[in-house]
Amino acid sequence: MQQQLSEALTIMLTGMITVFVFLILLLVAMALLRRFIGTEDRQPEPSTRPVSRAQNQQQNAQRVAAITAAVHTYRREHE
Amino acid sequence: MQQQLSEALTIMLTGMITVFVFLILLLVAMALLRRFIGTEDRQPEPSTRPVSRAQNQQQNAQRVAAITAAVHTYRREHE
Amino acid sequence: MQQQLSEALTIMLTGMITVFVFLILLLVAMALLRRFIGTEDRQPEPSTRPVSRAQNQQQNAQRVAAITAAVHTYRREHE
Amino acid sequence: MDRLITLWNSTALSAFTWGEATMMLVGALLLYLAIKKKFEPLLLLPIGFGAILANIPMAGFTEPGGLLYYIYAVGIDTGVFPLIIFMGVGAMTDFGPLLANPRTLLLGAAAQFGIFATLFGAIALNGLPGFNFSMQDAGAIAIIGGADGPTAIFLASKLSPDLLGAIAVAAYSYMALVPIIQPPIMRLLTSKAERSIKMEQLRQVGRREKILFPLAVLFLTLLFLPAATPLVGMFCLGNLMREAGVVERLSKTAQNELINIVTIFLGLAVGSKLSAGEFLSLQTLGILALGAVAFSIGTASGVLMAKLMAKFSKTPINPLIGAAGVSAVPMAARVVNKVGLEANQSNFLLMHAMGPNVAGVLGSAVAAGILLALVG
Amino acid sequence: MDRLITLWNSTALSAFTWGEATMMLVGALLLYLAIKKKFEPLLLLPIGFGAILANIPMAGFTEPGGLLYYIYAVGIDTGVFPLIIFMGVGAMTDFGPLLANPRTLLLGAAAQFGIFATLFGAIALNGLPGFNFSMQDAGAIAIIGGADGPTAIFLASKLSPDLLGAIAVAAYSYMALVPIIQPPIMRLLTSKAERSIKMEQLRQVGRREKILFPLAVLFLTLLFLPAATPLVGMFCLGNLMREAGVVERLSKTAQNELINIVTIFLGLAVGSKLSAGEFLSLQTLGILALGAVAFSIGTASGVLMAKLMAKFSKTPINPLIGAAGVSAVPMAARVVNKVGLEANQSNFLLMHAMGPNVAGVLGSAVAAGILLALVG
Amino acid sequence: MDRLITLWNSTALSAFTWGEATMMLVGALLLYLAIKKKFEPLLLLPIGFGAILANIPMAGFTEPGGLLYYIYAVGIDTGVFPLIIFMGVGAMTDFGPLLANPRTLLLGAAAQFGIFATLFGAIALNGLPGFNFSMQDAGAIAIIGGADGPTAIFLASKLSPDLLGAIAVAAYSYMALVPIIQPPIMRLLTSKAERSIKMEQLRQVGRREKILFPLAVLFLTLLFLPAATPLVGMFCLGNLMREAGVVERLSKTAQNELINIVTIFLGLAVGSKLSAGEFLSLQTLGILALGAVAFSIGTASGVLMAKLMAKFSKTPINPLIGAAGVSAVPMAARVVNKVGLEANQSNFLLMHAMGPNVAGVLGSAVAAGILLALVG
Ligand code: NA
Ligand code: NA
Ligand code: NA
Repeated sequence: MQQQLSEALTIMLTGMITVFVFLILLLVAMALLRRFIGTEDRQPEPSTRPVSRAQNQQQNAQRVAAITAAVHTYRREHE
Repeated sequence: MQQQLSEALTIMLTGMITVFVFLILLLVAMALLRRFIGTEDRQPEPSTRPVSRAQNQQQNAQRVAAITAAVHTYRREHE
Repeated sequence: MQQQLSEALTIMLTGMITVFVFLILLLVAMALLRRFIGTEDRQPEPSTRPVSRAQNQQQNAQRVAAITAAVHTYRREHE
Repeated sequence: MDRLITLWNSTALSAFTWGEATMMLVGALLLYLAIKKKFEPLLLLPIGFGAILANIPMAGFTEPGGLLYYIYAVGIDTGVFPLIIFMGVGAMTDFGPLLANPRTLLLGAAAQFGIFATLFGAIALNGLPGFNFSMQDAGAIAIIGGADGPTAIFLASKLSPDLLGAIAVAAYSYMALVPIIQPPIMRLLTSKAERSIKMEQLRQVGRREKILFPLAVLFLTLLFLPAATPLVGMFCLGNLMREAGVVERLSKTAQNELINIVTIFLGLAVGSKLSAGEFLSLQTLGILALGAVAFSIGTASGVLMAKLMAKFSKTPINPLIGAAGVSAVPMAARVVNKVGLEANQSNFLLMHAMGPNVAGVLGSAVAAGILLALVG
Repeated sequence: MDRLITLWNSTALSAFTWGEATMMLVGALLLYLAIKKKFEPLLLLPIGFGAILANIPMAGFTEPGGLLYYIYAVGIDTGVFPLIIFMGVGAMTDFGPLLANPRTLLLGAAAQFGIFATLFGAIALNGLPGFNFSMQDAGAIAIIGGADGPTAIFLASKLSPDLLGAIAVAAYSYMALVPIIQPPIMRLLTSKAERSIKMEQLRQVGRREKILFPLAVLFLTLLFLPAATPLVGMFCLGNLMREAGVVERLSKTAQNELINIVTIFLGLAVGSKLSAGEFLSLQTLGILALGAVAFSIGTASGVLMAKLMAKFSKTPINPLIGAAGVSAVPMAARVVNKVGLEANQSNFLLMHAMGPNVAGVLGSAVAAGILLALVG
Repeated sequence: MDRLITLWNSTALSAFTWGEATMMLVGALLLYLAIKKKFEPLLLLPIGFGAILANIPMAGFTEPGGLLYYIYAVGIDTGVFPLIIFMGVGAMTDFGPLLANPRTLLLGAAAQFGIFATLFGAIALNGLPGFNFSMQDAGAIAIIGGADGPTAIFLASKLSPDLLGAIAVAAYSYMALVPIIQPPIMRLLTSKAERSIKMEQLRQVGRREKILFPLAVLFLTLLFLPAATPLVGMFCLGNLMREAGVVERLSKTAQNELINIVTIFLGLAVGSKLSAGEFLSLQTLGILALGAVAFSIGTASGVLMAKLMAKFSKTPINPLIGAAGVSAVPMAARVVNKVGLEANQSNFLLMHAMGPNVAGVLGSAVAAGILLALVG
């Protein structure tokens, strides 16, 4: 029991140190990465991820159809 | 053959009785269930199952875009 | 080596002949097929594959909603 | 030249047997029925295609290492594919009409007489020369009368895998033939006045009732018919996912992509059991005949039960809706609606028939469990 | 009559044991929590249903040939299902907030103290009579503190499959309880002034940075923690598919249909491990207690680490965001936002908390790798 | 301290070999080509990622129990994954342009000379020191000339699994390089006048013709080339589902979710075959060189065949369309269109090139069957 406890303690310490070391390494890697990428990529990312083209076209088609129909309907009702 | 036939007959009767007993039990269970749930759940279910929010928002966005565009187009054509 | 090469050569020739024979057979089959189908199927295929009904209805509903709303908005803004 | 001979020997032309050629024609016939006649195409197209592939000499589709061998081993031998499909069917099923009129459960029970009468019929057929169905075979054949594809495949794969091909083909074919098989029987057993009966509008069913129903079904099944729990359990899981309202994305996937993927492979695997040795026999003719009988008896029992119930009911019951108890969702309910409209142009029975229709699905899953327990 | 007896003997009524009945109630409780309380329903609904199915006497779901047996063997024994889910989670994760403020990685690190302290606690519990956790058991239990479902299932299936059911249930339950467990701890450790601190707006993160990040994570992992590469690797693959922008269709499928399909089966398989013999024991109570401790310690460590960082930081840091380091994406970040708003009605911390939140996912995957390496 | 050493020994730093490090760079290069250069990213991204995972020392991805081991065993060893992808490709293929101008089948046949010439070339390469390709190896390498990914993977997994990684990488890389490899050859073999030739508009093709075509292909294949039926059969099944019009939901799933899921796993499994021992050898250079030769010969044969056909044809034939016979759908057809537009700004060859392009897919599946029959 005593021995198990001390083993658990060692694992706890080793584990926490390793987690921190690892994530600090990642932090350093990210800093290097950002420096490496430099200024060439500083423009803000487009706010929305581009929708797939097909979907886009479909939506456009629907929109155009809706507009056309709306205007058409309106005219018919107001002539 | 004779024995097989009588066995089949037994299975037929047992089977049909069991099916009926089982579904009648279910009928009773449903009645109990309805009584147990009581009046608290008597309001009619909303006629359509709610669409996922994301989908809804997308449709709204499309609709608004279509409306805006339609009105815009109409105005441009009538000014 | 010499033997391998001649074997490869044989495979090359056999292979190409078989590919051609096979695809020519297919060509013949297609010609027979077309004759067999005859004139009963000569009308052009509808340009677009029918969309599933549910999808269609949904689109229609959206379109109608968009039109209604557009016209409604327009009227409200012009009264 | 040697190479050309190697290649020629590797063509199927020499190796073809009459049996294989005939089975390919059977496969082609199934494709024709699926594509041209729109007979349950989602299953019959892959089944037909699988039948063709399985009978190509020297292609080895059904031998260890072959594609159909793997699909069959993974999906049918284990029973996993029909169960996944049944889960998807559960997620597509709305028990609302049944909950609004629970008595229609009895119609779903009565129609299962088609199953058990056919079991007796199959054994009786052993009296004729050339037939030698075991009790397991008879049970597997009888389930055709359940008019439910995945249930039939599941039970046949457990009781009588050799007959699986013929049974699945018969089940799906007759389900597609429901609009032809049922109406004459329905008209024979009812008067025009009966067929014209209008039923009261169904009450609204609350959300909580719909959530608790699949759980109640599961509960009764696990208490009284554990052998039916694989089928009924997966069906109830699908239905619970549908009605719970909190796992919309799982329910959608179960109803669409997952069931579609499994349907393709299930069809191919079932088709792979259409081999000459097992299909081209007198037994298959017997199975087809028994299947037709099963559907007819099921339809008749449902209608007669509905007539009986109408006698004791305070509210009007149109006996036609009993025919929907065979399941074959939603075809049988549509047939009821159509026959009802013929008798009375303003009589819309569709929703009233949906109750017995989904009750029939439960009924045949229960019947399958009973058969597994009694002869499995 | 014999048949009736056969049938009666085949009902579950005689065979039921108290253990099975109790486990079914546990399953029903999970369904209730999932459906009514909306506790992580995507997992707890199938887990609860699986628990019910697995405990039906004589139905054989978990015996060789049974459905849950196959699902468990294919998906959990092999570790494939949690890894596929982790890939999907990766494809759903936006590392933007973390990349905009990389220091929050430290918060994701600190919160893992919940894991390692719990490992110590589990061993300490062995001092009480009735507990006898091995080091493997302790590691598997500790991962509950990681507040990440697939990581917990993956690790438990490797270290201590017998405890898998209880661990998964505890992990998902506590994740659902995050809005109840965390706020008191957060309030206890911070002053109202601290909770009111507003943080600077996050910078925009470029596309290239987002693409290179998962690769950098993978690179460091494979160098220093190969044991963590299955989890971290699949997570990074998902994230790379998301950010690469050239495999949109794969990324969409990984985020939707694929993860949905696997979630259904993963839940059923986990539920199948909820058997009376393993779940109805004092150990389970210990696991539940330890899990609650793990969450609390993780939350506290995160908050304290954030307070420490705030001392040395030029820009203001609200210590609340440390609580999001336990992962439980995105619930923990939402809790941070809510508690922040209570203190200052115009203080929106959501995006600031997303950084430590996704860092916590990485952190617990890394911790799982460490545990695999040390006690696996 | 002991624990720290355990942990350090469990890092990969000590265990790394040069071979593994180099293979990771190869994986990274594939990711670069996929993401930055958009080289067939749907396959090369998972292949590259799989290559990295497979070469992590001590992570055991490709050993029994590892993720990639399972995926490879389930999907590639059995041949199931490429066949499912081929079914999806079939469901995405429109044979309309080919049916409108069936003579272009001959172009799809001619371009397969790239395959068979390469087989000869691979054996000839054995004359150089360091090369020792068996006839099976040669056949597997030659199929790169088919410019069809799933066909190449299927055949290589049957004939020469050790070379699978290199062959798949070469096949997809060259398919991505089609716009660079083909145009010079096309310009070399044609005059500007020839490239300017306009072709007559294609006739409309009826629905029934489109349904019967995959069945006719299947029928001829099963008669004359049973060894090609797995590939051709699944392709035809996909196409039949597409054209039948009655199984829209199966066809959609085969074209989208199913093919996406399988593509992810297929790519990972192929990548797992990129191990140092097998890839870092002179043979791989030979395979890459032979692949380039194969594509070039295929392109040239197609163009020359088209020139020959133009001599005997009543209607004008632009010889460029022969280049599309190598398959690489739809890239090769687009290249034809582009080169045609360069010569004549109003010359749109895209639809005319789609005929030989899909004929090339059939042609290489047929060629794969021939190779299986002759050297398998
Ligand atoms: Na039924
Ligand atoms: Na975590
Ligand atoms: Na080709």
